[in-house]
Amino acid sequence: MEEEKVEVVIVGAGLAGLSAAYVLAQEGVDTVVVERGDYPGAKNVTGGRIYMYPVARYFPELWEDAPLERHVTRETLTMMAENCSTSITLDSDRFREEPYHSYTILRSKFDRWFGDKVMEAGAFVLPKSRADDVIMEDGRVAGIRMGDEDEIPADVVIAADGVLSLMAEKAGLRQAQQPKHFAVSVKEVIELPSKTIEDRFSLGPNEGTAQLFFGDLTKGMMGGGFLYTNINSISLGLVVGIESLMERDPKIEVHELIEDFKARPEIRNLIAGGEIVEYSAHVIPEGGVNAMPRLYSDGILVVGEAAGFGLNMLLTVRGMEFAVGSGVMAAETIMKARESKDYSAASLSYYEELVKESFIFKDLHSFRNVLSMLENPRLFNFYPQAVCDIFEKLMWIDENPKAKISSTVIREGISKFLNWSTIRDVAGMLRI
Amino acid sequence: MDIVVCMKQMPDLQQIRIKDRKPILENVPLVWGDLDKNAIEEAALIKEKVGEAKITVVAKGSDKLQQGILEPLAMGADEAVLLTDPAFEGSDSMGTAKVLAKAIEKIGAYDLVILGEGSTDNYSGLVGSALAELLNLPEITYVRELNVENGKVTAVRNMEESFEVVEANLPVVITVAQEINEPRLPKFMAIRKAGAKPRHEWGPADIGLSADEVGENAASVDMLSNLAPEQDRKNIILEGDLDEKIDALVDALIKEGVLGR
Amino acid sequence: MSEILVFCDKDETAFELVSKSREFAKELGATVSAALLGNGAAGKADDYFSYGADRVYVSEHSVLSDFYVATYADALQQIAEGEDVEFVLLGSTKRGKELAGRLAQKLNAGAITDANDVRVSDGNLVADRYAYGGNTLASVAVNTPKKVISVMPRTFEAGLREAKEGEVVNVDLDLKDPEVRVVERRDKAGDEVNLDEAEMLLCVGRGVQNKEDLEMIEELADLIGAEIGCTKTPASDWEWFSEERMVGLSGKKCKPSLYISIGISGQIQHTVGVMDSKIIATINTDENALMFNITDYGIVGDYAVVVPKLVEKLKSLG
Amino acid sequence: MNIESKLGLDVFKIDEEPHIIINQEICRSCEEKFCLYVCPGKLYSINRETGDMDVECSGCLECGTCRIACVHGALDWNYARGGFGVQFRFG
Repeated sequence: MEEEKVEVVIVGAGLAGLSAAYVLAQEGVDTVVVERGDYPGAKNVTGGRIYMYPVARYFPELWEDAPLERHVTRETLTMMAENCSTSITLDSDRFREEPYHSYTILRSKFDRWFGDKVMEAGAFVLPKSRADDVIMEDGRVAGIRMGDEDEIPADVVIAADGVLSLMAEKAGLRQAQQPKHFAVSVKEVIELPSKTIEDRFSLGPNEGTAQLFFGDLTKGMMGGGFLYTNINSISLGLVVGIESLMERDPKIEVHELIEDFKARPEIRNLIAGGEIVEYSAHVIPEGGVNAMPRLYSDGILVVGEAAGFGLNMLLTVRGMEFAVGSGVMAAETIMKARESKDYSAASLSYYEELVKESFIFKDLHSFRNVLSMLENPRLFNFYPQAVCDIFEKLMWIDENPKAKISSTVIREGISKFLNWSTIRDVAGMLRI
Repeated sequence: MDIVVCMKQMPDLQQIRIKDRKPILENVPLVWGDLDKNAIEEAALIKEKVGEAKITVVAKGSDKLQQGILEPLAMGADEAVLLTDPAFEGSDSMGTAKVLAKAIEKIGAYDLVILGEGSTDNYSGLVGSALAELLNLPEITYVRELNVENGKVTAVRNMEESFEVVEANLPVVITVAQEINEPRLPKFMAIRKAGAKPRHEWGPADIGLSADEVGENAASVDMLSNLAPEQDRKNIILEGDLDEKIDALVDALIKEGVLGR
Repeated sequence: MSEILVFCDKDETAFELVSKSREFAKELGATVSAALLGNGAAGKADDYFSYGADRVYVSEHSVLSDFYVATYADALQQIAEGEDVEFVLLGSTKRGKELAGRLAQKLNAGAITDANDVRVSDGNLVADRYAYGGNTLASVAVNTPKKVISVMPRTFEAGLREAKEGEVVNVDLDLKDPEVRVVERRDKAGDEVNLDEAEMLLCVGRGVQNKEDLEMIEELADLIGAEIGCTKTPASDWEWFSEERMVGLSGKKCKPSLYISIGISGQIQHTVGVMDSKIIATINTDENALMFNITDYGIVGDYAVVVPKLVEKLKSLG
Repeated sequence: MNIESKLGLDVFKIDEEPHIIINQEICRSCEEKFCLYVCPGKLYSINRETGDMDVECSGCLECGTCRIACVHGALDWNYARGGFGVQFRFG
């Protein structure tokens, strides 16, 4: 019975799923988004910042009144050694020009709003519903099952169910995940009055700051920390590679890392007086192109983090732009396939073409070697300490005569940075 | 048979945060009370049993009701009347009863009016009785078993000291207790089809009331303050392994003078 | 002179309200009266006077022998309208709550139920009641000429009795036959228990999943001399207990020195009945259970492991 | 702030049915027991009475770290059922 079926069922109301649904609904495609949370965003977590340039072109009308937090006008990178840290800050007028470069974001707020927009556009968002399996018919995906008693037959399924993508797994598109391709992030949202945030970080109204940290805070493990200012809260957290966490000796419990991080004087004073209002965790795909599942098969497409679209470029961490982009590309693929009502793998392969030609694949490909570089423990202990030591020597004044700056730098630089392992590291970095 | 079910959207209580003792209601999702779902479930069960019946839901809530109403429609209601006009906001229980009564009178046909014995948020338990009085109908409250046959209802009421078996002729107002049934989870296709069922949005004028006869303007109860209770509990979670926790608990209770006297 | 009219289907609650109303009456310059309805009503007049009523309205009309809410509302309306009654204080029992809605409608009055506290302010009575599922405590006041407030049993204490004279008004009520007929009353699996007086109280909730586990809980209760109470589910749904043992909004209100909750999530429907405990201890596997928010000493853990250990420890202490 | 109190800040809709099931046999054969410290909610613990691995599903943040770290495949892991589990207010 034809009416007992929908055209497209999307699993997961995150940025990827909602972007696909929004485009499809606007084109009049009968679309359902299945979301296991009480509302879109209920299960969604991000570090906290979305870059606008890659995504603004997709639905410009939408971004205008989107509930984003602050536009980022200052970028800081902090290298943390054991008892000191060195920061580099970029404060540029370019960040103050519209259209703004990036915004901090709280996903529960944003995705709920986006879900409403998707409903207004004509798609149906079904919350509180967990997709448990795909319906297989003659070897092709023909919809999804929810529990033992309910199902949604569909022409095509979009797996937008996040980093673990149980849907892609059920459809046979991906293998069991390997720890080395993933990192775990823990995050706290800490409320502070808007005015306090602006004073403390020296920001104008609506201006925000983004700060990334690496070094001692991950205790030698691959990873880093982040701090984003929202309108009246701070998103503070850290990320560690799951494999490094597993291999570390002596063992450390991941939730303790954030407590130590917060106790650092660099952080302590920034969040003083704030009230923690949420604690969350999220797994981040870091395998890049090397860990990507198959992106399509008969009757199914995989988008966003489900497809492994996440990128840690050390200075910038990205995922949401890829989610929006891949969602739109999946929708475009379906629009094309719909003309001939052909949702076979051959027809849906157009999606992979779109992805490969887009910023998503290009960025993932260009930065494919970051992961191996990030596995280098020197990055998290030796270098931050070395840089701090040099700076400290430069800045420190006592009763002894001060050496000339140039000689300090040269002497320290040679002794710390000129050896085989550091040369190998530099060579590695140049490959990025 | 014509059945009217009254429902109310309320904030998801678990989502309410307290800041400086004030409840933060902004952005708190709206949900149906559990007892409201028992009410619609009971109506659906009666309809399944008697065959010929029409279920109309009268629901009060925000503009999000257009979405939320799909659930009761998918559970078995045939038609919905939505009271979403902002003028209805801020009404007290007696005001809610007045608006519901007017809406039900406008619907016209009602053999059974079913609602929860209280709302899960405020649990005032006033609306059912006040509504029965306004409609000049008999009422049976706290119902845990309901049987409708030949223009008569038999119900088992859950009272403090006993279960009271009562009977009355239709039409009658029923308020249900949570143990009366287990509300069904509507299937997707039922929810999808629910979108096609008739929905009417009525404002105050549609039910013969002026804007100042409803909502906060007409409330007969004034809220003087509404703050999180100041509580002076110690909130000590005992740490350590089990033996240590047990020792600490017993020690603490002895020190408090509540144990081993 | 305004008048405070008290009625409750349970006399002990009515006595609490009459006693407290004496205080209100002093501040408001009001008198206190009570309605005594149904079989044997006339014989109770002296009791009501002794707790402080100035006047009682008595009717033993035949249709009042069974409590039907509309009939009782009708009776109280006739009493409340005939005089200067400004406040009607009801007990927030199940019957009291349904009565509040119907009576308030008849009197064109605003109504408040489940009041936890009532006090005089600016010539009016202000009541506290829980709102938003217990997240907040609202102070509310009725603004209509007549006001109906139902008060949770045991919110106030019945004061000392004093021999006192009062006025008995035998009212002649015009009442219809009830439209709802009581066919049968089935006793709940009853046992004699007086939870409201318990000094030590141990309550179980839906977290206690095996009925066999009640044995260890009973052992613990025996050791510390506690009564066992429960939340709604073990009583109404599982029928492990008579509802005499149910604590909370639709059950008992208790004020023990020590209250221990086992497997109780902490919904307001239950906790409202134990808020006044001196010390609250909680055993629950779920560290997020709301119960911990109102707990003095909490153990996060499985009761099935914790309770036997606790029993062992208490035994070792002798 | 300890981890229990931190989890207490989040909204959890508790399901009586656990969504993570541990195969105790496989688990016992695992020496490393990564789950004990990779879980951001610290929800795994060894039951002192039985020696079994316990997981407290009601505080699960549904991140999936344990699923990835349990390389021996002892976890039958799923998200919480629809309408249950953690519900982030900020995200």
